[in-house]
Amino acid sequence: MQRAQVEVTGSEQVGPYTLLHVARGGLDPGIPGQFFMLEAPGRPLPRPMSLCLAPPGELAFLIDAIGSGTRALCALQPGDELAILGPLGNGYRLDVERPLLVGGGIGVAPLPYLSESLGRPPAVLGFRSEGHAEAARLVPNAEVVIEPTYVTAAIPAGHDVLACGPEPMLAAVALLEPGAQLAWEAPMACGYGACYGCAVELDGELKRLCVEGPVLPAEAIAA
Amino acid sequence: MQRAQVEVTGSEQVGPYTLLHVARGGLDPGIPGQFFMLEAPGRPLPRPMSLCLAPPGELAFLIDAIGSGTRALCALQPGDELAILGPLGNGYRLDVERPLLVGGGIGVAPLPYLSESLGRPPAVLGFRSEGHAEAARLVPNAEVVIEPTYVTAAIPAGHDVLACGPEPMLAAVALLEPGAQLAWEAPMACGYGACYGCAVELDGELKRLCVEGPVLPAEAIAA
Amino acid sequence: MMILNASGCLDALTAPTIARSLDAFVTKTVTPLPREGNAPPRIAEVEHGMLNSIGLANPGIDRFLSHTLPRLGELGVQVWVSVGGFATADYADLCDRLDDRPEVAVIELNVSCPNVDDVPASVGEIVGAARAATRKPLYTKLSPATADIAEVALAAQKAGTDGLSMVNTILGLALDGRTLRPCLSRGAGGLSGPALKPIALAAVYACYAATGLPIVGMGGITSGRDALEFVAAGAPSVALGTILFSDPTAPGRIRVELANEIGQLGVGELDNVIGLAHAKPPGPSEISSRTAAVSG
Amino acid sequence: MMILNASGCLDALTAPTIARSLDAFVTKTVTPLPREGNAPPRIAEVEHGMLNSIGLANPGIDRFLSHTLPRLGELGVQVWVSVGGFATADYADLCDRLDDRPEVAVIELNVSCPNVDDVPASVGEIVGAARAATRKPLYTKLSPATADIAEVALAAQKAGTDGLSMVNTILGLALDGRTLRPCLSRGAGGLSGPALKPIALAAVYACYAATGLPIVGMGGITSGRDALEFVAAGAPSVALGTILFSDPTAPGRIRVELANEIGQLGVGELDNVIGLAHAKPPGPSEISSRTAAVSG
Ligand SMILES: Cc1cc2nc3c(=O)[nH]c(=O)nc-3n(C[C@H](O)[C@H](O)[C@H](O)COP(=O)(O)OP(=O)(O)OC[C@H]3O[C@@H](n4cnc5c(N)ncnc54)[C@H](O)[C@@H]3O)c2cc1C
Ligand SMILES: Cc1cc2nc3c(=O)[nH]c(=O)nc-3n(C[C@H](O)[C@H](O)[C@H](O)COP(=O)(O)OP(=O)(O)OC[C@H]3O[C@@H](n4cnc5c(N)ncnc54)[C@H](O)[C@@H]3O)c2cc1C
Ligand SMILES: Cc1cc2nc3c(=O)[nH]c(=O)nc-3n(C[C@H](O)[C@H](O)[C@H](O)COP(=O)(O)O)c2cc1C
Ligand SMILES: Cc1cc2nc3c(=O)[nH]c(=O)nc-3n(C[C@H](O)[C@H](O)[C@H](O)COP(=O)(O)O)c2cc1C
Ligand code: FES
Ligand code: FES
Repeated sequence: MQRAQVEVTGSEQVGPYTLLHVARGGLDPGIPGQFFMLEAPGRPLPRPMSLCLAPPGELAFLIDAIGSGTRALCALQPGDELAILGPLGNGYRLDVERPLLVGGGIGVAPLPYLSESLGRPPAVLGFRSEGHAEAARLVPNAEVVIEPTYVTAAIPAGHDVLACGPEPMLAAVALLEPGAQLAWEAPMACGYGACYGCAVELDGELKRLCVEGPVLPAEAIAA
Repeated sequence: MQRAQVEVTGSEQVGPYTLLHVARGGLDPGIPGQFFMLEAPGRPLPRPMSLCLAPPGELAFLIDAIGSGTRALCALQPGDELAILGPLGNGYRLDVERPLLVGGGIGVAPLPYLSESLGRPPAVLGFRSEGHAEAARLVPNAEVVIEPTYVTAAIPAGHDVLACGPEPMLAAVALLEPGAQLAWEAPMACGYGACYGCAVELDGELKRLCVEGPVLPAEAIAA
Repeated sequence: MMILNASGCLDALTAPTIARSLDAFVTKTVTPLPREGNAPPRIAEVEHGMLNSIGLANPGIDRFLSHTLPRLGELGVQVWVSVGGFATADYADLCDRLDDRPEVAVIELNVSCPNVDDVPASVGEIVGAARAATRKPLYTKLSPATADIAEVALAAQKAGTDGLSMVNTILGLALDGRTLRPCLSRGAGGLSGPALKPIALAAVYACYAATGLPIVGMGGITSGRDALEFVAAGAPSVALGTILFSDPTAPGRIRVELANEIGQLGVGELDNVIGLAHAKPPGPSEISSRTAAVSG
Repeated sequence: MMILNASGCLDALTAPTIARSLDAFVTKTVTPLPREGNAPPRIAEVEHGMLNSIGLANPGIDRFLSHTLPRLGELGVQVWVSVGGFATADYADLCDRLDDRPEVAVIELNVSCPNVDDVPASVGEIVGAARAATRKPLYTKLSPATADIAEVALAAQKAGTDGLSMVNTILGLALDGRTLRPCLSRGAGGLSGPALKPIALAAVYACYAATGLPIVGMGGITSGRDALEFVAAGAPSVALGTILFSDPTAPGRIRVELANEIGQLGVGELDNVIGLAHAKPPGPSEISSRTAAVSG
């Protein structure tokens, strides 16, 4: 984990989402599924974002503008500066034999970098609308389903599932694939174990998601 | 007194000061010596500023960037918007026979508009340096003195003095010219009599400068 | 739902148009004797609000009754009179003298004055004495600087207050950039404005739950959204303080913004929002701690 | 002058490098029994700070002594242990068990716990009991939610505290944008960050004047300028809380910024700034209210 003041190098619209490129600033991109804390201009606390892509000399984050902090991040322009901290938490285990990436909505964010790392395995992505599904272009070899169809209807048997998405989706994937690796979310103030704000119930105890996760084996969180 | 959301139409450097032009927005420029409350971007409270010039369709303020609020005002760019409230307080009485304008430092701010209203009478302006004295170009028929010379040394006898400047200057002018009209300052939160923050001792009592002043007869405030 | 000014944040006689844009005008706190207030400087800005140490500058009850109140009565807006004292008897006397004045709709007891002990016992005592002295509706104005504000509110309720006004300012300090000496001549002063909002909201929430009394909520309200949150926390009415200094048109603006917020919520009329923050969430899934924690 | 973390705002074992950038590490409050803490969500951002209702999640004193403290002792940074309880006897027991542990430099008494009465009497009682139980230096951590914090500080001093840590958080509420229900599962939570700064500064100022005790100042410090103001108000040391969440490099940054601020002031060394806000202004002209009022 390191902190750097970096420059925004680009900001591009991907469907309803924003792909924010920043200079790498000497930071290690880390393992897919790890995340960074991004300073949200004008807000007291930073925001956790999965690394989406790691082009040479850059880091890129796919951001859904759902509130004050993400809106401020999506409004950044090339040349603006922000502080980022990372990589943080535990990413996906990459020692899997037949990987299948599963993503829902903004949960596709960590999959492009994960896909590169695993040699572009097949992926199943679920979206709320065709517009949201534009984000699928960032993930190679992806099959797209649109609501009311759910990703769980499109997961072929016999794969090692690596998933990220909204909680109901993760819960459904966990039931279907007890061996899956799932990336969870919780409100986070610090991202590095300092605040105890990101507590989730793991193995029957409240633990810090930023320290134990965000990627966890499906059996750790009882849905 | 009215409030309007107006656009910045220009911002120009005058020595160390900034001359900020804004659209008039239907506001009455008022009487010279009256002031406006200008929203200071990012600050909780607005800042009082004397009207400096009233070009057609515009209002202009001469601002000395001495703190957070004035710095924010001086950083405004054409096209930016801000809320302004005014005109406020009591200006100079203009029914004087032999007017002489006396200003010190940023205290020259109300004099250009006052000079226009009185038919460009003579003026004596004091400044800390040649750089600051650049502001004298806004006041017609002005004699300039630079520290260590003080304006009081340059005030000819037999005039109706209308002055604005730092408190020690006003105190000295009051001693010399007991009939002078002086424009005072105090910290102001509202500018229209609501907060009781701008208290000054007048005739032995604490009164609101924004209601009773800011222009007062020299004898009202005992130096 | 009413929008009022916060006591001490508007002079209806110098700004009658603004006063008339309110549903009721609240006077600056009136004390038994005239007070000049503290020496200047007595206001200072801080990053997210302001400090004041005005010191209850007011003409005193005699002159207030003879000169100010008749003129306020002619404005055509409901008048609430805020009173403050330094002993329980002061409040009784002040209420007694206001009791037969038709101009007065409500008496607000400012029990958060300097030199008045702010413990539940004495708030109960003050409200009790005021209650005995007048039949006018009484609102008690509470300070947030207390370990358990609900306890103070309950004491006021037991003693007969009809409603609560909350919150008053909380002590804060600002130092001058150059000298590092306090900006205010008194040293510390009362903090108001946006920094106070979460504190005020928590106070309203706690006192609504504890007493069910009508509340005038205030503290850092600058928008219709803020007002909506106070209503949801339990305040059917709100008062505007510091925002009036930067935007005297705030009463009208906030009324429109609030109506828009309520329209967007889709809950029907404003009455349905009062206390909404206390409602039990709809389904069982939302109260499972797991679901609440891992929200995405 | 020391820069510490605020209790509960850093875990030295997961972030040892950051802990070593401090002059001393303060533990999260340790209680007699293990505590899981409150149900999530237990943090929320507000406009000018954050709320938390962590609920003193900690392993309890037994496991702290057997597992945590030995590892903290190996970090190479001074260790302050924050303790909290629900009765006076809890504090005595906790101090007694820490008394012979060489790893512990200072014990901080968190007397601003939920369910612990925050009135002067009981703070004096707690400090007295702790004092009898240990010879370690004791710092008492005060809440700003009290009508007269100097009185509480004096009670702590009389009972034998060696210093004061201030301030703890003050209760605040945030409502969810869509549901208008509290963001935190517990409803209200402790407000920290910039909104707290003027309140904390006033508390330090009042307690320094009343007691002269060494103070660790905290509440919304984000810069060397903020730290300087706490020193001037009377705190020779400062603690960083919420700022560590957004900037874990803050201890080093603020140390540099503070040195620059002091250089610019031209007052020589930092010791000359301690309590500077209390100094009488230099000349008689500055105490005339007129001159102070009409400053330009
Ligand atoms: C490890 C981790 C990785 C993440 N990666 C990404 C990513 O790559 N791209 C991305 O866009 N987002 C990601 N998120 C989620 C993102 O951090 C949140 O959406 C963001 O913090 C919300 O901030 P805000 O200020 O916009 O919203 P706020 O103003 O904080 O909240 C706005 C509204 O959204 C709700 N909300 C808050 N947090 C969440 C959440 N996590 N999920 C759903 N609703 C929420 C709030 O209750 C509120 O109603 C990640 C979260 C975690 C924990
Ligand atoms: C009626 C009236 C008319 C005015 N007209 C003008 C004008 O036309 N042009 C102009 O530039 N200024 C004018 N001023 C002064 C101006 O309002 C202040 O300089 C401004 O409010 C300071 O805000 P700030 O945020 O920049 O400084 P702050 O951050 O508030 O203060 C910065 C520093 O300046 C000091 N300070 C604060 N107010 C004053 C003051 N009034 N004089 C000297 N030092 C002060 C503070 O103590 C502090 O140390 C006027 C003031 C009044 C009352
Ligand atoms: C300048 C000023 C003067 C005040 N005077 C009084 C007063 O006389 N009586 C009173 O009960 N409250 C007084 N208050 C407190 C306000 O009524 C209100 O409780 C507080 O400012 C919080 O609201 P706000 O954040 O919207 O300003 C005053 C506040 C300010 C800022
Ligand atoms: C997430 C969080 C947890 C905290 N836990 C504790 C605690 O266990 N014990 C304690 O005395 N104070 C605790 N505090 C209060 C801080 O120590 C500090 O007093 C307060 O946050 C003010 O400082 P700040 O504004 O710099 O954060 C906590 C604060 C936060 C934000
Ligand atoms: S986000 Fe702070 S401990 Fe996990
Ligand atoms: S500035 Fe508010 S009363 Fe004068």
